Amino acid sequence: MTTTPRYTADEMMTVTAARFLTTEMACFVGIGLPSTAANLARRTHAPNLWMIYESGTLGAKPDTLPLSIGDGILAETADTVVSVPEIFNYWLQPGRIDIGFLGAAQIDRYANINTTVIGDYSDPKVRLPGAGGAPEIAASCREVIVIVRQNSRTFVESVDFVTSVGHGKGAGQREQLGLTGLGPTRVITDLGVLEPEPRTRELTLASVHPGVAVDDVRATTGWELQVAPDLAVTAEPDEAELSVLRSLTGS
Amino acid sequence: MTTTPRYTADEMMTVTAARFLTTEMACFVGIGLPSTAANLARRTHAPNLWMIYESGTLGAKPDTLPLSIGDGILAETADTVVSVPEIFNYWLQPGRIDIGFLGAAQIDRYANINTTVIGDYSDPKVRLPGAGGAPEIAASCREVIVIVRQNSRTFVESVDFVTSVGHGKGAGQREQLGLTGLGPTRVITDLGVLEPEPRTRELTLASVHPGVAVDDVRATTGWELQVAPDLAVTAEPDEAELSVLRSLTGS
Amino acid sequence: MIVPLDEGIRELVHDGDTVALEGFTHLIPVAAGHEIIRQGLRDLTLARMTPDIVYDQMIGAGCARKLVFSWGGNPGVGSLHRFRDAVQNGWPAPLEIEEHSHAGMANRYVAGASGIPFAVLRGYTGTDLIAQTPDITTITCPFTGEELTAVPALTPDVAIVHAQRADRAGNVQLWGITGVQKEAVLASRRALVTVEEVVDRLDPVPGQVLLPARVVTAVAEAPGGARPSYAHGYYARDNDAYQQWDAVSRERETFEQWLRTEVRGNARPAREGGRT
Amino acid sequence: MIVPLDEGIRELVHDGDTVALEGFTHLIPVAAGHEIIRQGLRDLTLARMTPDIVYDQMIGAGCARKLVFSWGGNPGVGSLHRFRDAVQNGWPAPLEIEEHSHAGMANRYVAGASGIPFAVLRGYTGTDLIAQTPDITTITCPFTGEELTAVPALTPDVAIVHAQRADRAGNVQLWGITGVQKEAVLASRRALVTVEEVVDRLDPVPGQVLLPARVVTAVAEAPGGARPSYAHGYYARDNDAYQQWDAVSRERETFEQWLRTEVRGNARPAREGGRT
Repeated sequence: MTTTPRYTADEMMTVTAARFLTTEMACFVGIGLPSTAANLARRTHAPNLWMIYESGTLGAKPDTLPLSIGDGILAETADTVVSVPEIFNYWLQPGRIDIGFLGAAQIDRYANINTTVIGDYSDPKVRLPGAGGAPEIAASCREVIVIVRQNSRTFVESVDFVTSVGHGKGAGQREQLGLTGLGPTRVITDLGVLEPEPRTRELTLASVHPGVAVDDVRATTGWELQVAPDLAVTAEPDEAELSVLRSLTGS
Repeated sequence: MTTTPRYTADEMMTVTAARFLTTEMACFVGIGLPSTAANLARRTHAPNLWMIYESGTLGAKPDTLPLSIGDGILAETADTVVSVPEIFNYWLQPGRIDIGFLGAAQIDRYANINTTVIGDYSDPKVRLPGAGGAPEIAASCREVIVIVRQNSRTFVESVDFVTSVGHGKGAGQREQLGLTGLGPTRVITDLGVLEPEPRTRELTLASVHPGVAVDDVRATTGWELQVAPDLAVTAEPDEAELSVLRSLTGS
Repeated sequence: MIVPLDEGIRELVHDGDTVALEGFTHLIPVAAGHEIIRQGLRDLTLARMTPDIVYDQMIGAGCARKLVFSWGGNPGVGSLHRFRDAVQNGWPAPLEIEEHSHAGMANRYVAGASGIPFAVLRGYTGTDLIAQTPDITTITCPFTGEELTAVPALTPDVAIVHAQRADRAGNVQLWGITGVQKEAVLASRRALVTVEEVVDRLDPVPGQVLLPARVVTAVAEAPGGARPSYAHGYYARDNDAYQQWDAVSRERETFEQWLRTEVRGNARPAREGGRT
Repeated sequence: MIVPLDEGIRELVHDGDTVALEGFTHLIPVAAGHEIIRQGLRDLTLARMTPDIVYDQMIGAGCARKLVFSWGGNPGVGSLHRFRDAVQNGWPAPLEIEEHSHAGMANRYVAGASGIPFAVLRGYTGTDLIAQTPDITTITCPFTGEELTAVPALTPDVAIVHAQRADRAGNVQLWGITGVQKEAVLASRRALVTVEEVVDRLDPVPGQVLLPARVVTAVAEAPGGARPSYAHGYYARDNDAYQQWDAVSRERETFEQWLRTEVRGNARPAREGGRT
């Protein structure tokens, strides 16, 4: 007899991401998993999380999960709505945002992100949506959290296109490029959490979710994954987190 | 027995200025004589004159003469109020304004304007308010009209400080500097109207107000004033103009 | 000033023009896009920060020669299949692309609206966009020596936006998420605005953007003209329609069937626009 | 967050700081300026597009070492006599000046608010301002080769603005003519906002600018704190006071008398600010 797991891998991932957000933080929220995690955090331990969507809504407090970054509920519940030029020039660019939440189609060992194209740019295998706000979110937020499901198509040795710079070719490169934020400090997947090794900036396995073996993570990573000496096991979602999350996603 | 003149020299000047404004024009209005003239025009022959004050009020329709460029009545009656950066960047700079109205403390034969300082900049005889919006109004409006009382302290051979460029050192200079507007096309005084001679751009007497002799104008001009071959006499203010003007100024 | 939609498109948009149908999720000028398809316009350079399903439709219908953009997707759903088919397979026509980030595109419109030839930002540094897009370069601060990024002004031939209301003089009022529409209109040589309704008087609304009549070339009434996107205060976003577009657009056949029945055979939005 | 005005000035403003009390005719932070005089602050670099009578008073009281500005006058009345006396005669202290046009100053704040070191505009060309103000230079468009003007970002140590309302969390709401206040606050390291009233809830107002609490360091209640300028929706401009200032300020003696009785001997605005 098998027992039904108490939560899904996506739920584990979303709850883990939400926990990295603290109240009073200003968070630049992308649609999909980042938005779910941010809204979960705001409804649980971070009631004053200041959510910004690139459509110009500052301090949005949606009572349902928006489907797009420009849903009406975001404007209705925001502290204020500003123009798109203003959100990028007056809010993101000067480093006023604490956390940027990004997804990825490909991510490499230095957390560089591709959301542009799989294959050759001029003759692509798969044409993806492109940059959007991501390059400047990755450059200018104080920190970036990446949320992405882990598999070997996504976690690659080298991305086909650098849409958003993580840690470039390693330590010191962000400083050299003049990027003001810290870059990706965490990559949260359905298997665990990866963090840049402080010295090399290479993404290293910092924790595995309960029931996940390190080899499972290695098998889905396109480079030889290093494991932190103090590898942790991520804490499971609690009932309150799961209940709020499910009320949000309707699952 | 002397007859009381029907109108004052200032009234003649203001009415003359107002007549150069046509309905539907967008007019960048400074405070004082320009504002009086623009408001007079809007109440007489130019009901759709679109008045812009540099405080950010687009399409202001004040029912009384404002004392400052930022009076509440301007905001209350405007089509919309925009920020000060926007008024300069989105409205003035791209050449969307037909007419700019400027005053002057000194003006020279090429209609260059000084509102900064009399005497030496670092050891001034009289320190004046300075540039404000004038340099860019003079540069970017399609045309500029200057309203200023005529006397030899004001109409000088050479201004002590070029705050706003008229026609520089003469023909071709605006083009050389890359200034997009036509520059001052008329200087309206209490004695007459001066216009740049089309070839040389030197201010030339185009009309005298009724009762004013050419010599009166010459005597109050700091350079050897040329007179247009077809010198006109300005038409007198009519009763309607005077009555509206006096209701505006309370005189 | 107030014209039927079909007349507005006919007068303002010509083959080969650079056209920006702007709208950031909200107030997307869909009815105008469909009228462009119906009028069979060709060789357009389509500019937009967030090309979504209406640009997918225009590209699939063969209106576009080039796309200038920063994020091309079906928001909250996934990829744009007609856009992909054009880029990957050249169907129905090859599509040249010029690709930016949102910050870059927004600043390109700002420069255009401001009448200056370029904008300065912190952006693109270290990304592969620089190698693919010729219009991204560096500029050195003349005061600090710091190196920043420059992008050229974007100055479309015509901007098309949708708004809630206009008055009879052609002053336009929009509110809610107002995106980059003001900048797009001010940056363009001509501007067509479709509106939910023409009213006698525009009462002020918090958060409104007002476009004075003198920067608007023509206004066309097109109630529902932003569907399936939304018009704040008028109707909600039809999220199902976005989901359904994924299936409709996936294959050329289903797309062409949709085009025949829903756009080419259906001039309703244009007629609505004319009937005031 | 919500503090008495005297405490706000004491905490945020220090001798030698660059301070921008902004307000374009409307919402001028006069009460805050008087508190700066009372606290005897010195060697300030005062920045403001339109220094008017409150800067005249601060200059006459000896608070300022330098003025960064674009138009210094008594709006609708004439010149500023204390400003003139400082520039022409060095009384009560020499006043260094750094002079711009409005377009240049506005863009300097915009660059500061945007976190970039300079701004690009069409401005100053052909004027004598370029020779007198070192912070004006040319920059060449990397795409067209066209020559434009660059000015450096203005990033004051502290911005002080007056607004109609704040809520208890420190979110600030102002409306009417909103000038360059948002940019001044965002460009500065610290920001003090005086308000007509602190309220429980900020109901949206058409044309409002909202400054989120996180960009405001402190809020002080100062009812009437913009007098003799005005607060849209609260009280009108006291035009007579502007006219009367001309006589008060013309001579050093009458000015000093005014300073003694109306500012130094009168801490009313500060106490009002504290009593909520």
